[in-house]
Amino acid sequence: MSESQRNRERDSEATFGEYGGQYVPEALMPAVQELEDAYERYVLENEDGFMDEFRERMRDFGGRPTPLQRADRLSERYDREIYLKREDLLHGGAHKLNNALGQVLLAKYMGKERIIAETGAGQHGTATAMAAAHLDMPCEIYMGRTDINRQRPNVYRMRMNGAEVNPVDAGSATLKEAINETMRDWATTVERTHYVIGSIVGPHPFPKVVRDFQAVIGREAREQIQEQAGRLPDSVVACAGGGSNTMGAFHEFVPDESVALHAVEAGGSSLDIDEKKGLAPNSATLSTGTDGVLHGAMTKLLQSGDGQIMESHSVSAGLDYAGVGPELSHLVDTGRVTPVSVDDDDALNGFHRLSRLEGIIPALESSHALGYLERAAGPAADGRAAKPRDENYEELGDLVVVNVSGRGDKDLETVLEETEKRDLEAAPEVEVFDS
Amino acid sequence: MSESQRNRERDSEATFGEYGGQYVPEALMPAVQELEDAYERYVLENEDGFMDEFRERMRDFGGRPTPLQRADRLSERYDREIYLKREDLLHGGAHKLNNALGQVLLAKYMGKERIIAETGAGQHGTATAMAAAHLDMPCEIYMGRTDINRQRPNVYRMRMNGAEVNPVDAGSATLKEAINETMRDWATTVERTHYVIGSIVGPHPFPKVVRDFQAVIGREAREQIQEQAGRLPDSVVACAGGGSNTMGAFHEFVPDESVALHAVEAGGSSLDIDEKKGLAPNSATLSTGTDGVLHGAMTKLLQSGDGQIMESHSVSAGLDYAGVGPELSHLVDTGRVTPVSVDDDDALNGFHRLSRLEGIIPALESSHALGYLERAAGPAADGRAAKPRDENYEELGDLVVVNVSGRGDKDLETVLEETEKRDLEAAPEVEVFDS
Amino acid sequence: MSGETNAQTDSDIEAAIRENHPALISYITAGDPSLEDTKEYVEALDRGGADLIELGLPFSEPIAEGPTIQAAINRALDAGTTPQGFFELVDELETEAPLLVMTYYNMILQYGSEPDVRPFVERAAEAGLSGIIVPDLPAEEADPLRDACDDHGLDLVFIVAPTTEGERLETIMSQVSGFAYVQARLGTTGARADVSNATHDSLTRLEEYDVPKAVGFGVSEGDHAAEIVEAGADGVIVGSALVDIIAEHEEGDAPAADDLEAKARELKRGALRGAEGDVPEPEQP
Amino acid sequence: MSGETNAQTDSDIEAAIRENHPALISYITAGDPSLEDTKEYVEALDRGGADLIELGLPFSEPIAEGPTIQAAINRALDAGTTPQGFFELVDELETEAPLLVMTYYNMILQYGSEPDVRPFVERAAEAGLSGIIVPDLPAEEADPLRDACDDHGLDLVFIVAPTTEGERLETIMSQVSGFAYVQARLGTTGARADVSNATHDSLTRLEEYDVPKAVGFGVSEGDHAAEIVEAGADGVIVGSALVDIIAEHEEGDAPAADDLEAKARELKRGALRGAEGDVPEPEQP
Ligand SMILES: Cc1ncc(COP(=O)(O)O)c(C=O)c1O
Ligand SMILES: Cc1ncc(COP(=O)(O)O)c(C=O)c1O
Repeated sequence: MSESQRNRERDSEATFGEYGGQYVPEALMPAVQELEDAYERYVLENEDGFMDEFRERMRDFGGRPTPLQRADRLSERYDREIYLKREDLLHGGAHKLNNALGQVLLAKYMGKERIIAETGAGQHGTATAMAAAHLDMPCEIYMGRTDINRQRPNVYRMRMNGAEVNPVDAGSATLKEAINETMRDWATTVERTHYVIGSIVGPHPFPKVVRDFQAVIGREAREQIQEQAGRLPDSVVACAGGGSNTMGAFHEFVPDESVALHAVEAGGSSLDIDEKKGLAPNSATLSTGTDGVLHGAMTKLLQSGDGQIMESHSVSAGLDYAGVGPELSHLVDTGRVTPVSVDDDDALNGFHRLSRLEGIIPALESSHALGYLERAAGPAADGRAAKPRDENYEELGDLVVVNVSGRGDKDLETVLEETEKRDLEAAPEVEVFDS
Repeated sequence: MSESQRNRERDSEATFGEYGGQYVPEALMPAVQELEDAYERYVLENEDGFMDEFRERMRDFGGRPTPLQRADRLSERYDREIYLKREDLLHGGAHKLNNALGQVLLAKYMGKERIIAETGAGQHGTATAMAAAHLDMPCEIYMGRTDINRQRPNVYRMRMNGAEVNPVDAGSATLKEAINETMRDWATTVERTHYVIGSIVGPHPFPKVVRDFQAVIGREAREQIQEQAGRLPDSVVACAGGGSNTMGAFHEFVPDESVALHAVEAGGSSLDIDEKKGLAPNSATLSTGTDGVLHGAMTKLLQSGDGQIMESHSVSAGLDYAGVGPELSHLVDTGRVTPVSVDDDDALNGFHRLSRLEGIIPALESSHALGYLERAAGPAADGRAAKPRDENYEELGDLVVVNVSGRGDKDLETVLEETEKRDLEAAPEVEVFDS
Repeated sequence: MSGETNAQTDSDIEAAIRENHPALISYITAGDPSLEDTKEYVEALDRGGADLIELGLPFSEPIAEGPTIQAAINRALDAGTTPQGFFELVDELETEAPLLVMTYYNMILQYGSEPDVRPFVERAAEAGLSGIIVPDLPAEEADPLRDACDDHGLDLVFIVAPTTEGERLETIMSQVSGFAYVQARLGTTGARADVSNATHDSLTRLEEYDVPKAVGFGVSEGDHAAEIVEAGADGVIVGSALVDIIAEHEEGDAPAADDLEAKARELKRGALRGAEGDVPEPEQP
Repeated sequence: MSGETNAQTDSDIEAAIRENHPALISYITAGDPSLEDTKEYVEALDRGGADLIELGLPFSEPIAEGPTIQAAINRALDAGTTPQGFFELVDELETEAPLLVMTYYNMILQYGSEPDVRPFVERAAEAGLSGIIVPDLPAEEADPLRDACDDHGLDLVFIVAPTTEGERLETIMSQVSGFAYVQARLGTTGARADVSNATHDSLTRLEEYDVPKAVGFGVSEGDHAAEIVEAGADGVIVGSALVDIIAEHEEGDAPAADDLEAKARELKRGALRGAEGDVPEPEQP
């Protein structure tokens, strides 16, 4: 059996341990199986040079490789070598394009005629709209009316790229209703439409498809760190919402057992859960969730005892999701990935710290990974006595790669509002914000 | 005489033909001469490995090299090979960082303790603030109060990076007053402060310093096009405000006489000038300006017969300047660079076309270069009969490199407003904008 | 085609379909707008001639539903409907028509102290339910649930979509019990004004299988029911059209039950007309 | 040190300074708020004892000015002040004190049909101006203008800044005519409340050169004038303090001229006190 055959067999499994699977309406099963077939042929076997074209377009259109940058001042602050994987420099401003371009190209190879996607804050929607424009595919994005009103600039970007943005008015008119509406569209038009899922979630093979398109992050970082620091890192740190930037950063390092993998979840305002109201004031699924089935896969979830999905919360819209990729659930259960979390305040401090110390304004999602550095390795005498050091800090080691999954231009307003409400140690003086 | 010596002699000249020079207040002359000295030592001679450090930081922090991307659908539309130099992917979203990082690093090598800069729309200010944060230099940015109110997000970005933004209330409270105020600061603190000028303007050696930091654009593009297309291009097209992205793109090609160099200026609403009101409804300095002295250099200017500087206009804030780099004035006079212009409508169409056909939302500045493609090479039967083809279109040739100097996220609101006022052939339907 | 009685081991559900052929299968969401109302509504449907009654146990992420049923589910959740309450309602119900529960897989998994399908199935059997339909559980993932259903004598109904063909159709039809839920068209649940070609195609594809076939997704009027039955279905499934009636009435509003009963009667009459070949000319779109 | 008459070829300006030592040199912007007002103001300054009068010809980008004079320039431009109007005003003026024009290089270049400094210089000479000061023209770029000035017998005044040292100081001092404009401190023009150390240092550095030295940038009161003259200056240059007075009055307001005259008197008296060593203790910052 050739290596590629072996990989293919392993990769064509629908589950990661007990997680994953294909819990979808019957009408979608053929589409999901068609995607499995396409995944195996084009992604795993590079049929018709699919992966070559993908890589070339990610280079010329997307801007790959992205740099791995030694962060001089963070390294000094944390008294260890900190390297930043700069996905914020990717076209569109986040790692999302790796996946969106891959899937739209795959849809094209599959002969699909139309692209749909859901979006919450708009990051995945803008990436998909860009990819669809680039590859000349009609594209419709479902987005809750509430989110549309909160995220105007991203709506405009999608429209500028020629995508239709379909407002969803049902319920709270946010991400969850947008997902339902996209599912409905897909269930209706499945024969000619590809649904571009935005993270390593959904039914098999989506979690693998998305992971493989995102794995370039870790593949590059692994080469770059060896070139720049002369060895493998002691740890890789990435934020985790659905988990696509996370597995993208981790995948290549999974076999390197000496490398600790820290998935930083959104601790929101608290890790406690209000069962009565069905509210989780966090999105720390890996840290606090229980097993269940959501959006096509068995995975860890924020859910009530009855099985109702909770409303999650995070200051960062892109992490605000009650589920998580099944592969991460599995890697956490097997101990390969360490789930940690930082709260909204820590994330905001992480945002300000990188902006001021390194001249990089990170996405609020990525700011969680940066906030975790402080929690795990920050100077002790920093007035932070109230919060204990993260217990996993020793695993960080002397050489750390942090994935900066996106840039924070989209988050400026949120950060201003949230910063004014708080007394943050790393924020510029508040007077700074009114002029 | 060694090559580096010869270069050094040529580069240490203060003029380009009759243009350039050092028309500055006496108090600044020593600083300008100190910069000359530093330019020669660090930039031209790579003393203390300055250029090595600059290049390394531009790679790891800035994201260089940026791709040269074949634009499939533009190539089809214009029936020739169109390649895009993707400066929009640079950290911060525009070519501006090349210069800002170079100058802040130079200031550091010179032992300066403080960075100041002026900004209009905020692009140069944000780039300078990022560079200063990255290199741990205190930074103050002068910005007209009117511009501050128009460009909030850029103000926030600068502040997030730890820069102070000093509002200027004098006069119309825009770029021109900000320049005056920055000059005043510099004239007061010149011994410990470096003034980071944002384009290839100002007294010698600024035009050369900025050009040399920007020249990486053309150096990369020249290599990339030969690798990808197997030969030198027939033309290089770049927008021109002050002209830093322009000379950045052109410099390396200047000795290649077969390569036409087209500088696309902002034609605004008209090329006609209102002498009475002192208004130029355009910023087409190279095309319509006359020789004079502004902001330290002899160059082409938009000025009244008396010598008063006109108020210029462009839909794109970054091109809205009444002067232009002296080197471009010289290269236009000698015939090496062809000045052309497109109007606000053409630029907006260029913006929409790239967004929809290629999935890249360009800066409004860069959109002028893209609008020029249409004017020079667009399909004839496009309802554009009213506007004649640009007369220089034949020079474009079969293989064209267009510099996409920045991304358009910053311009979304302007584009929406301006698009709604007009009937643009390339814009998405107007209903698209209200939801 | 089908419709002949199958002597062997007919389940309650199969028996109800075969005996009342062509059967009317009705769906409403439990707890919409309250469990007390649901009790009344179920009884009204029973009176109106529904031969099988599906009760939806609401789940917060109903990805297979159209807007009508999604809204019903939200009303039920807002009213505090829980699996416990649901089963207590079923405990109380005494209907002619056998009852099925329709819910999403996670609701089944989470019943009991850890993720496991058995506690739910046990409790369903105990409450007297005859079958289970799970819109997000394709045959490929159904082994644990089918085993548990078999052990407790419950039918596990599978959906056959217009896209279900070839090997997968075989597999599903070999696993289905009770009846095959024939999805009338691509898309989600929701009342529509016509009967799609996909329905005819699906029924043709299913001709050879000796399992009752009931057609759902979009059936809203007696005339649809007639047409579908004429095309070969053993039953029609009506949900959104009934939920629409509930949504139009205030909570506790007596006429809702009457209207439901009347609607069931209309639909049943339509189905019967279909069986007799008395079908109006379908409107062409 | 200086102040002894130099017999050779004293220009009007040099003569005015040496003869009226210590000299008061006043600046106002022509056309602020109108050319008619400027005429009155100039005459008032002349009466008040100004020994030299600089008239600003407004330019739209006055990079070397502080906010006060920048505002005056904007007022003058808004009033429609042109080089033509400016020269016509000068044609009319008959003052004791010689007049200089202070303007930016581009204004000089553009006068006439193409960029050339000569037409401006010719016209300035014809109007009776005695000298030119160009704040954005360092000695390195001044050859064409100096040649033209020499040809027409006009002085070209250079500024010596606190940062001007070594070779450059030599060059400037060898080219300067009329007087050396000693910039009292780093920064731009503008009235300030103290006299800087830089003034003392600059005057010390210039001791060896036999050219009149006048100190400007920030001089606003008689006491400053006294202190500066005591430190060795041959004259004081006052601009913003006078422009402030103009700005405080409405257009055509008679008291403005009176206030200017009074201010000139105060300053001149201060300068004279300085020459006699009668200087108040400077406040330490
Ligand atoms: C910049 C960025 N990082 C991270 C995320 C979280 O997604 P994931 O966990 O799939 O990487 C998002 C989602 O929008 C994002 O925009
Ligand atoms: C993206 C972009 N392109 C071009 C320009 C124009 O400047 P220059 O002509 O110096 O390249 C600007 C100025 O802000 C800019 O932001």
